[in-house]
Amino acid sequence: MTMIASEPGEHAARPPSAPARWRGWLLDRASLLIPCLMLLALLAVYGSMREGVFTLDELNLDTAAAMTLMLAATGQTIVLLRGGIDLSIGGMISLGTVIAATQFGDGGATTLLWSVLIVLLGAVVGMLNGALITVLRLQPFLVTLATWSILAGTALIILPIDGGSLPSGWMAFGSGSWLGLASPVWLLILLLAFWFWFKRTRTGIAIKATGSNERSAFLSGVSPLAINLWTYGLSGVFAALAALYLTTQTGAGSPTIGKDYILPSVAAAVIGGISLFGGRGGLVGTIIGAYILTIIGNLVFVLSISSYWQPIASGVILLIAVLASSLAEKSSRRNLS
Amino acid sequence: MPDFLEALSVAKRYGGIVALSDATLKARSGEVHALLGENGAGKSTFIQILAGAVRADSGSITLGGERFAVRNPEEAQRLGVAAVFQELSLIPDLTVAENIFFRREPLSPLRTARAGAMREATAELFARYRFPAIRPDQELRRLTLAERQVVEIAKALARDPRVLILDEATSALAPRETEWLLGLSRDLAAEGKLVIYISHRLGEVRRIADRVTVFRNGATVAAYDTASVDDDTIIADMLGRQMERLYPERRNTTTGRIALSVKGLSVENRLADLDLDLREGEVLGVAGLQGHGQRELFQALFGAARASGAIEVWGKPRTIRSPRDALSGRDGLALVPEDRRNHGLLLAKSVRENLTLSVVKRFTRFGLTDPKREAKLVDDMIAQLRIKAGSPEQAAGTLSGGNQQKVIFGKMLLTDARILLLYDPTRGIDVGTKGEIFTLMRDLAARGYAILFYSSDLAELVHVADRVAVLRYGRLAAILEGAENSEHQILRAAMIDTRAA
Amino acid sequence: MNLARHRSILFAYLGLILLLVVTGLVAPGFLSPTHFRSLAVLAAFIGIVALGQTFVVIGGGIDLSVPWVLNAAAVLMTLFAHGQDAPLVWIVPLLLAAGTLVGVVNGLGVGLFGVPPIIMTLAVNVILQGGILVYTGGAPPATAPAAIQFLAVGRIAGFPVIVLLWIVLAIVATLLLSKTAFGRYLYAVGSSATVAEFSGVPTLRTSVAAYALSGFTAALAGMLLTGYSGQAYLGMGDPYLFTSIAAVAIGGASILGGSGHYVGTIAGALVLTVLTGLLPALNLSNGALLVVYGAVILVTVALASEALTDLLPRRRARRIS
Amino acid sequence: EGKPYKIYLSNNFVGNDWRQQMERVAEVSVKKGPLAGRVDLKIENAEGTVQAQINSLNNIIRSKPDAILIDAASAEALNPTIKKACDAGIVVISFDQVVSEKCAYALESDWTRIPAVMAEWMAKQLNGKGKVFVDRGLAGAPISAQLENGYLEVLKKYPGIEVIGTYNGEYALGPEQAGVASLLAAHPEVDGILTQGYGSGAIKALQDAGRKVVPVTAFSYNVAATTCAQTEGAACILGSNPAYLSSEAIKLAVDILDGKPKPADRHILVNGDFLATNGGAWTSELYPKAVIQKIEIGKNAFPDRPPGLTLPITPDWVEITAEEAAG
Ligand SMILES: Nc1ncnc2c1ncn2[C@@H]1O[C@H](COP(=O)(O)OP(=O)(O)OP(=O)(O)O)[C@@H](O)[C@H]1O
Ligand SMILES: Nc1ncnc2c1ncn2[C@@H]1O[C@H](COP(=O)(O)OP(=O)(O)OP(=O)(O)O)[C@@H](O)[C@H]1O
Ligand SMILES: O[C@@H]1[C@@H](O)[C@H](O)OC[C@H]1O
Ligand SMILES: [Mg+2]
Ligand SMILES: [Mg+2]
Repeated sequence: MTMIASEPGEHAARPPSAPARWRGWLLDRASLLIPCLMLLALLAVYGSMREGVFTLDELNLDTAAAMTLMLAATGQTIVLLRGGIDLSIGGMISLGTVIAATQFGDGGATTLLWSVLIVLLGAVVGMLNGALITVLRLQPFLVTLATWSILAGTALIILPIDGGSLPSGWMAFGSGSWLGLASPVWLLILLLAFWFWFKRTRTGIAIKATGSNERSAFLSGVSPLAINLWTYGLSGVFAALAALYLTTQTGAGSPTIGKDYILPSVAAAVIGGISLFGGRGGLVGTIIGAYILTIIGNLVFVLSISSYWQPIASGVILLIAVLASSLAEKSSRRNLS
Repeated sequence: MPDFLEALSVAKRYGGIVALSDATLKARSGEVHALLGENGAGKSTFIQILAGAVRADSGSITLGGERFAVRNPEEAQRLGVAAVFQELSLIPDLTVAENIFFRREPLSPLRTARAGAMREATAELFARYRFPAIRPDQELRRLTLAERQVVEIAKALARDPRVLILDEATSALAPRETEWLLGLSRDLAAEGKLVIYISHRLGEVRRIADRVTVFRNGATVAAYDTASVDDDTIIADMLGRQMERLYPERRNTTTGRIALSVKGLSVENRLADLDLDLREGEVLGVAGLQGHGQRELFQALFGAARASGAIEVWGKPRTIRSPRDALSGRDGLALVPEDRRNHGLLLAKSVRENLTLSVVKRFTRFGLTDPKREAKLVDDMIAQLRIKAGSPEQAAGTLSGGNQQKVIFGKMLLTDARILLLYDPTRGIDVGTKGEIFTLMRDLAARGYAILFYSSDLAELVHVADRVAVLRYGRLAAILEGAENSEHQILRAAMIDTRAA
Repeated sequence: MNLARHRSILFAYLGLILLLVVTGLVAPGFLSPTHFRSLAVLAAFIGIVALGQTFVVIGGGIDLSVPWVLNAAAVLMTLFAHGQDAPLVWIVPLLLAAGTLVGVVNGLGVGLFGVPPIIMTLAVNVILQGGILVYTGGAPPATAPAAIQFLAVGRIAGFPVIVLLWIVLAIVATLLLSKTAFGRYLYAVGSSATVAEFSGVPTLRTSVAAYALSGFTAALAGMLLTGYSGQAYLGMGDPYLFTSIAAVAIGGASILGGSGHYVGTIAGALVLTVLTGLLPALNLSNGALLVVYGAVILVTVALASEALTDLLPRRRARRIS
Repeated sequence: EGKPYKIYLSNNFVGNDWRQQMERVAEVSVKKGPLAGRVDLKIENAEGTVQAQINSLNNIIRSKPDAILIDAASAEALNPTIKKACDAGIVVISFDQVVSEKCAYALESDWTRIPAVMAEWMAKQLNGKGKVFVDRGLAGAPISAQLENGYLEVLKKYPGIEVIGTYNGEYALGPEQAGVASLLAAHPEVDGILTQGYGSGAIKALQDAGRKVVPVTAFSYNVAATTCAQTEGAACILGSNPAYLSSEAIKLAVDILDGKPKPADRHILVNGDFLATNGGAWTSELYPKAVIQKIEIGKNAFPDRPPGLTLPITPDWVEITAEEAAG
């Protein structure tokens, strides 16, 4: 056996040089920085083609356009961080709009009451997903596929086609503004505030940790059931909030509208740097991803592309944007293997 | 003194596999208690039960006289049992400090984790126990295995446990860090804590353990005061047979032919301008303090890290850009990687699939795999390395740590490559098998293989390698041969810049 | 294939049998040979699309470009063939190759450039959709040639041709997965690309091959589907996106890769077909249909859950400290 | 008359034959005839979702066009956005899939008349007695519900007619064929099928199951007309939802922008002719004014034209050829 006097505190390896540390810092954040650069590049092109892109108005409009997706994607982000996926938000969003449009009536009190109930329903439904996934050890994909169908069906039972109505005060909130900022922008600020708080809470850390390495998280004392209840419960809550916001934009209950947000919510998160294998990324990336998806639509509009070419253009822009980030991400990994 | 921890007749089965049948362990506070046994004896299973990660089927456990029946790791931690798991319990995407305080983060009034406080507390903890320096704000995924091992220890200590369990905590550590941990364990015992220490390095055990308990096949077969028993007895208890010798006789089988020649090899700022020749029939040891370029050397040669410089293999220049380039046929290079869980094994796949993953073509006829031929390869390798698995279909991730390592070793042996890059190949392997692996290495060398061999245990280099290349700051500090090849000289070369001297 | 190691597959079939029993009780006519035959034909289309999807999912990816690869092949085939059989000799191989090529592009995007599979294949799907609209100017295509119609709805000795074709493909897929180096590599890549890379597995080639296969089967299914409907129409691929993935998942594969088998996917395709075939017989509202659909899927997969079977014997064994 | 009017057509979905023909027809009708040179038409396709169409409409509104024509993703959910357009002084006309917002015109086929006439025809074919399948269209789509209810409403008046099965045809061939095939397995004794789609899928399912062809209602796609004309023993009636609704919408927009008298009712119904195998020999009692043409190859069924072509092809104020409509 070997004998050496230990020399505590002295590390064997050379300390990394300053540029190397910088690079490490950048690489750690590459998955967020790159979508940011992508968004800036898109904005630069877009801004050169349309007047007033760099004004508050543009921010207000784009945020309003992206907010439902942002809310839906917030829940999805939390689930993806955990290493899962939630398809049921599609059903929950539909159901939420339908309940709102049939129950709100005209009174402020009933509106408030039912809003709270819808959010609670989202939580309960999400927690049910979480419980099924944990207790029966089922794949999130399958469980939420099934609950998506059940929720969407319930929405169709309540309201077979788009309809119902929302109080005018409720609608006014959706299109209102304060201090020059539209209410969706304020919502976004709240959302980010929530995120910066939540990701630092023990639960937030545990969700990310569980996605990063489930076994380690368990060995460290994380309860799999508790974590899944939180994760999917929050996803349900955000789906419900997305539904509520959506009604301020549509003024109606829409029993089939939710499915339109399932894939985009995942796409926004993935563009924003979240890995489907869990543990990496955050809401800021997702928000940027949602803006990117929205701006691509605006860009295709101002490019005045003939109608059949429009899907091609948005597909190509999306690929170019993501390709850049993927290549950078890949080379960063390669250097550190 | 009454026993603080008393575990009686603990049993645990996984389906048809009996991990523990009758495990008994009694230990006092203030002692370092070693738990020994060959690979798959049930040591890790036993401590996972203590740590609440696994539930026993039967048996009784008391701690401090109270019934100890924990249902999850959290309860165990609350009762003062903290474990350094063999598989590690760290989160790759959290920083070092976040890992150490995971689930016990200091909270602000808003109930958020206080990052600053965690960093400070980490620094304090590191200082108090004289930890090797690791930056608390680094993401864990950026750390080497040895560094992770150290963080795992810090995490356990941060809970200020009454019982600290170290499951092969030194297996990935270099000599200096190992020393530190041995000292630390003694200090903790002196503070009145119970340290349960699992290791396959008997030397370590002898130096720090007050008592030892030996498991074999899931049952306790012996318990001793360390002072009153010799190594041979312990080994015989572990293996159920006498062992002849650990290190094989060393015959020089080196030929004049150069198998692998490296010129000006550089990897980022980790490896600088390295020249090295590995000959046919030779076992060339690689040594150096933790982080001085050993792993980069192995990874670069295997095409797993970007490197510059020239490589010649069996006299021909080669560019190795990927492991696939490296593994090409008889002229190839095969690697036993450092990180077995992330680089070596498909944990969810069977022992069979893992063993043969690199050599599927060997039992493919007319495009179809031949299960009989495959079974033959697999069975032979399982027998040769004494891999303890319920069946070849057992998932590799459910093997004991040492047996996982054996599967990786076997997987490499099955390839045709005659240049073997062995990065700590005996990590976690029991003494009995270790001896067999050393014998095997020398036999392979005699058959014309060329072996590059890194070990975290210097004694292995001294006893098995023909020459030892010592790295310091990513450069070749010395090549030691013959009488020069001693632990003392290796350390000297590793720590003192010979060129400057 | 070792069934003991693929419990989830076994249970997918148990779920299928259960569903058939329920079907028999609810709508006795549904257990008639004619109905089985028409179900088998419908399942064959899902099964063929899901074949490639199975490979992609096992390899740790996902293929969302299936709908428009399918649709493009269908539209272009009818467009080129003008209802004639003769040109099929070059059209069919050409379009199969084109579908495969789309898969190769997907695979390279994912494997070489590291684009997340969801985004890569989603974008390719959108681009293909636009491409077909631009190319055809939206011209609605012509009818399917007779030979294709024979493949899709014809019978040999009372046995649907397409089901025979499906059986052949299933055998090939099973062999590929269970008995070839490619199959081994695919599971390895799906389990851990890093470990596969370290083991000398040709990871890029393997995942490209999986996507290529998916492009191939989607194109094949597209052409066959025109035979079923008698013509190609835009949007004909849309229903195959979620059904192909769901069939794979119900068949026991983890959506994160590394596990599963085509044998399971077959059960998944049958479960979905029997279920969609059965539901109209219940005379429920659209909403109630979806509720039942979801509930049945949940129950089917729950029955297959290891947790459920684990719970029973373990209880007895546990008498601890 | 100086600058051409800037008109946007916002289409929520391009993925079927009908919508494509609709877009082509729109483009043709501003290139020739009375509107030639008068309209700068831009078509914006939204990817099939309400959200995408809202975003697209917002972009359109920002570019201050004279009029917006909308084939809508939802009858309700676009209303607030449309209101915004109206408030900005833009003429808004929804067509085909129309919206309920009062400030916009709604130009569509008469979805009350169509199913009523077709169901009446079916009842007559069955002599008031028999078992039928009913297509429910697409879950959540307003027209589906209108058609389904329209069918059932009339069938109720015939106690001898029993609806023994419903399926979702989803306006696509595959689902129609699969749906009918499934139902046939359980109910081989069916006497008539009321589809909302192509009809040819239902006929194919009958043939595949070895059943005799029963009377079928469907919509006037070329494939439906030719199949009915060419299939031995087929009896069909085809309702029409003309793809040139887009042209009509453009014309209406131009008229309004020109300052011509506005329509009294914001809701404008377009009455297309029916096609029936026994056209000319049968008249509706419920809607005596409904024109029912006989299906005849070469006249209103074109085997050499694309199957997805919607009939009739052209409005009366501009000549659009089958060539142009088929692209
Ligand atoms: N950015 C990176 N740079 C270098 N190596 C990396 C990087 N990310 C991951 N790795 C390496 O890839 C392997 C897999 O990493 P990962 O963090 O996904 O594992 P894990 O999360 O512990 O495992 P699991 O996927 O089971 O949760 C590890 O060996 C890790 O060191
Ligand atoms: N989850 C599991 N499923 C099946 N078998 C298991 C599982 N976990 C452990 N085993 C088996 O239990 C036995 C004991 O394993 P354990 O890890 O406790 O051994 P060990 O003494 O720690 O060995 P080593 O020295 O190699 O680490 C082994 O045969 C192992 O294969
Ligand atoms: O808009 C509808 C179109 O999408 C459908 O397919 O055919 C009828 C039209 O009303
Ligand atoms: Mg991970
Ligand atoms: Mg162990």
